Amino acid sequence: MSAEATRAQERPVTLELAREFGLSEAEYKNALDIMGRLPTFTEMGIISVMWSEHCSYKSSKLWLKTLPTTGPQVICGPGENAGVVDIGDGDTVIFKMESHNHPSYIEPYQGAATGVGGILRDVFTMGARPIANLNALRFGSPDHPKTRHLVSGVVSGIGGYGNCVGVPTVGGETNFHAAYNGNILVNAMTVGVAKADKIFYSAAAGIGNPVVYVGSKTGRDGIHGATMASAEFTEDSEEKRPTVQVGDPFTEKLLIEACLELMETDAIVAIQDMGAAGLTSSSVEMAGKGGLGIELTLDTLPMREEAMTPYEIMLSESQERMLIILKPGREEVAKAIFDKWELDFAVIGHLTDTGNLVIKMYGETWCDMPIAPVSNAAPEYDRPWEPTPAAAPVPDSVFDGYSASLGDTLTKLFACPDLASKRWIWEQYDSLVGGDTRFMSGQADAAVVRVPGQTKAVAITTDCTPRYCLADPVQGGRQAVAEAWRNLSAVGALPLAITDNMNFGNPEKPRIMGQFVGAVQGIADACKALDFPVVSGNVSLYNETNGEAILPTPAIGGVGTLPDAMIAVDIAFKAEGDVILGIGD
Amino acid sequence: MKAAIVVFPGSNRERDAVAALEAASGTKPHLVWHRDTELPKVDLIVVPGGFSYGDYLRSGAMAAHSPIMREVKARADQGVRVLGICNGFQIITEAGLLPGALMRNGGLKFVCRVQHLRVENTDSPFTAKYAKGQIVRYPVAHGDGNFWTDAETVKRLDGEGRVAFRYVADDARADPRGNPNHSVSDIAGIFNAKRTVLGLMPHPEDAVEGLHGNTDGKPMFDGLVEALS
Amino acid sequence: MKAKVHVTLKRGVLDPQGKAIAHALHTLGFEGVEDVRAGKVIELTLASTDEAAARKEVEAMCGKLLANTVIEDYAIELVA
Amino acid sequence: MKAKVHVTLKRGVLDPQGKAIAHALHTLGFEGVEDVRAGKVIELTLASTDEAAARKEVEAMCGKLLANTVIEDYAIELVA
Ligand SMILES: Nc1ncnc2c1ncn2[C@@H]1O[C@H](COP(=O)(O)OP(=O)(O)O)[C@@H](O)[C@H]1O
Repeated sequence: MSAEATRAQERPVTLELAREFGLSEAEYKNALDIMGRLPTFTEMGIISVMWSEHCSYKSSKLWLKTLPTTGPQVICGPGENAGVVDIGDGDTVIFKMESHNHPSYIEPYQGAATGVGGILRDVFTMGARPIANLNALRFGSPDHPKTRHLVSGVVSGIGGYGNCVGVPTVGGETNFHAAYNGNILVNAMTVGVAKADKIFYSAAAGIGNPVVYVGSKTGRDGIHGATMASAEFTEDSEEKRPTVQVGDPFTEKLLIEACLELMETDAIVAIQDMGAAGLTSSSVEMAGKGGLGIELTLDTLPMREEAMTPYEIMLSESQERMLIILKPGREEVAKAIFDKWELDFAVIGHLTDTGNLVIKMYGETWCDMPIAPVSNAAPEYDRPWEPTPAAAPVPDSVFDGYSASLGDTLTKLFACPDLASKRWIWEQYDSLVGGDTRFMSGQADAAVVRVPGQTKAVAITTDCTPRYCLADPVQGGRQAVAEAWRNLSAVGALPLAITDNMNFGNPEKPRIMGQFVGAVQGIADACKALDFPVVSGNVSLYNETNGEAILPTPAIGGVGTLPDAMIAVDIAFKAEGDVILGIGD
Repeated sequence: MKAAIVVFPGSNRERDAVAALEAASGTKPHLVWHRDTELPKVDLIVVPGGFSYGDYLRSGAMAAHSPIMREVKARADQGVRVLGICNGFQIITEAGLLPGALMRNGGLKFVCRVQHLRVENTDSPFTAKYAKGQIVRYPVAHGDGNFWTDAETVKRLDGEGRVAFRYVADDARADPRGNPNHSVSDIAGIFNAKRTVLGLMPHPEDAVEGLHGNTDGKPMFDGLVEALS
Repeated sequence: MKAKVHVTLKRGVLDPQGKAIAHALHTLGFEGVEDVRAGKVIELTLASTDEAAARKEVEAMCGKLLANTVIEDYAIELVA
Repeated sequence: MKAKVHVTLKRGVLDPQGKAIAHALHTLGFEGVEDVRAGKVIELTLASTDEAAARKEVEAMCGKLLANTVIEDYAIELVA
C-alpha cells in the first residue's frame, strides 16, 4: 500500500458524499467553515462520525442535561466511560448500560456478544474489575417468524461472551411486544468495583506523552457502524450486513487482565476503549478532554488486513482494543505486561500542543483537523416535540369475556410471555463464576453480588415497563425509576444511583420526541424525589422500521449497596406459619 | 497441604478455587502461569474452570498441549493428586490423564444450574468425606460437559470404581432429566486408575460457604486437606 | 444423494478460532503455519436422487439455516 | 501451499449438533433430509512448498492438536 494507492480509493469530497456519510447540508457547510477549506476524505469521514447521533447525542443532549447527576455518593457522573459511586471504605462501584440494538437485529449472536464486550470495556477502562453483567431485552411478538431466531441468537451471544470472560450474568428483564418485531432491543449493563484512589479517566495530559494501542488487530469491521446505529431501518438495511463485527471474548478476557495489571503500576495517564467509531472517537475525546492535540502515525498500528487506508483505520470498529496515554519512559513496563498476555502493543503517536488531530501514514498527512472547534460544533438540536396526549380511559368492555375465576386468570397470567419463567434464558448464563454471587436471576427482586474479598455487597436490577411509557411517558419514566428503587430496597440494599438506556424511535417526529422528553422528565422527577442520581447512560434513537416505532423504552439499571451480603433477603417464603404482610398503598 | 493452581489464558474460576482451598487449608495456593515450566513442590495440583484459549477448536485442547501440562503429567505419574474442574476436566482429559472425551452438551446450550449428584466412590482423598451414595448439590456451568467414551470403557470405569459422581434428578433418582449434558451413563466425574486424579464437570468450589447457599462442596476440600497434610 | 456444505467466514471477518489455532500451532513448534481459518462442514443425506433438485434444495437450506450470510460464505458439493 | 483438514466425529459417536440441524431442517419443511453430520474444516496456509513434507507436517498437527482421535476422524487435503 502506498499514498497513491490510498488516494486512488478515496472519493472527491462533495455534499453528496457528506450526505452518504449521514450529514445534512447545513452540517456539511459548517464543516467547510470550520476547516476553512475542503476537508480531505479522511477528515470528512471523521467529522461525520463525530457528528453522528450515536457519538454527538445531538437530539438528546439538551434534555439529558436536565437529569439530576450529583449527590454525596457520586464520584463521577455522566461524561466518562461509566459512572462511579462511593460504597464506603475507599471502595467504589462503576457501572453503565449500553444498547446494541441494530447489530443484534442483523446478526443476533455477534451483535449481542459484542454489545456485552463493549460495555465491559467501558467499565474496566476506568480501573474496575467487572463483577456482574445484566441484560434488558425486548423482542417482537412470540409468534412473529423472526422472534425465535432472534431470541435464541441474542441469548446465546450474551452467554457466549459473558461466560467466556468470566463475569457472572446475574439478572435482567425480557419483554415481548409486536412493536419490537422489526427493532429488538439489546441493552447490556456491567457493574465493576475499584478503589476510589485507583480510578482511571480519559482526559489526556502531558505534551509529548506516548499514545499506545493495545488489544486485537484492526480490520475493516463495522466501518460507519456508528452512523448505522443512528439511521432508521428499511427493508434493505440487511444489505448493510458486513458492518457487523465478530467478538473475541477470549481476547477480551486477556485484555481485562492485562489492563488491570498495568493499572497496578503508575504508568497510565489516561485510558479509553475504542468503542463506536473506534480510534476516531477515542483519540478525539481523550485529546479534546485534555485540551491538547494528538498526532498519530498509523504505519505501525497492528492491522489484520492488508492495504488499509487511514480512513478505514480511523473508522474501524474492530473489537477488543484500547487506547492508552502513558507517562514518558513507561513504554517498556507496559509492553512487558501486554507481551505476557500475548496481546498486540504499539506506540502509535504522541500528544501535542496544537489542539489538532494529525494523522500520518505512508509518509503523508491525511488529516489535520482542529479538535475543539469540530467537537464543539457538533450539532445540538432542540427538536420539535409534542406532549403525549392523555390516554383514553380503558373502557369496561375490555374486561368482557374475562373469567371471574381467580384460577383461570392466574393460569392466563402465568402463560403470558412477559410473566412466564425466564429460566430458559438465565440457565444459559454463568451466574456464579467468581464465587461471590448471593442472588442471581429468579432468586430475589434484585441480584446481589459480594464485593470480592469483602463482606459488603452490591445489589443490581434493571427495570422498565414500556407499555406504561407508551400510555404516559412521564409516569412511565417515574415508574421505571421507582421500580428499580423498590427492587433494590426489597433485597435490603440502600439504593445509590442509576444508569439509563433510552431506546426510542425517530426523534425527528415530534410525537416520538415528545415521548423522549416525557420519559426524561419522569426519570428526573423520580430521581430527584428519591435522591437516586443518574451517573451514566446511553441513548438509542431511530428504532423504527418502515415508519413503525418501538414502544418508548427507557431502561433503568439501578445499583445499591449492603454492608453484608448475608443480610440480603430473597423472595422465597421460608416457613409454614410465617406471617405475610402487605405494605404500601 | 500445599496446592498449586495452573492458570491458562482464559481460565476464569481460579479465584473461586483459591478461595475454597484457602478456606479449607489456611494457606494460599500457588498460582502457576501456564508459561512456567516448573511447578513448585506441592501435594495437590488444581486445573481450574474457565475458557482456556476461548474453548476454540475443542475445549481444553490447546491448554492440554502447553508446556506446563507435561510437568503436570509427570507429577501425576509420581502420585501427586490432580483435580481438574470443568475446563480443567476437559484439559486433563485432552492431555490423556483420563479416558474419554468431553463433547458439546447434548442440548447444544450452555447450562448453569445447581445440580444434584450421587457420590459413587468414596475411596479417594477427594471423596473420603462423603458417604457412598450420598446426594450432594454442586453448581454446573458449562457448554461442553458431555462426557463420552465407548460402552466397554464405561463398564471398566464402573468395575474399577472409577466413576466418582453421577448426575441425578432433584428427587435423587437416575433420570435423563437430571443429566444436564447427555453424558454417557450420567457420568459427572471420573478418577484415573489409582484414584489420584479426579476430573469433574460440576463446581465443588462454588458450594463451600453460606453465601453460596450450599456447602456440599466443602467436604471435598476438607478431605484433601486431611489426607494431604 | 449426499451433499456437503462448506461454511467459512467471509474474507475480512475476524476469525478468533483460526487465530487461536495458529497461535497454538506455533507454540507447538509448527513455525511454517502462516495462517489458519476455521470453518464448518455439514454433511447431508438426502432422499432426492436428482442432482439439480438436490442442489436447489440445499441452496435453500443454506439461505435459511445452514449459513449465516451476514458473516459467512458457503459452498455446496454434491456427491452422488 | 494450502491444506484443508476435515475433522468429523467417528461413526458411533452421537452427533448432537447434526441431530439438531436435522431437526431444524425438518421443522423448516425440508422433509427430504435423512441424516445430518456436522464437522469442522481447518484451512492452513503453509510456508512449505513440498507436498510430501507438507502432508507429514499436517499429519503431525492433527495428531497433536487439530483432532481428538478418541472421538474424531480426520482427512487431509492438500491444495497446491
Ligand atoms: N434477559 C435476562 N437475563 C437474565 N435474567 C433475566 C432476564 N430476563 C429475566 N431475567 C430474570 O428473571 C426473573 C424474572 O424477571 P421479571 O419477570 O422481569 O422479574 P421482576 O418483575 O420480578 O423483576 C428476574 O430474576 C430476572 O433477573
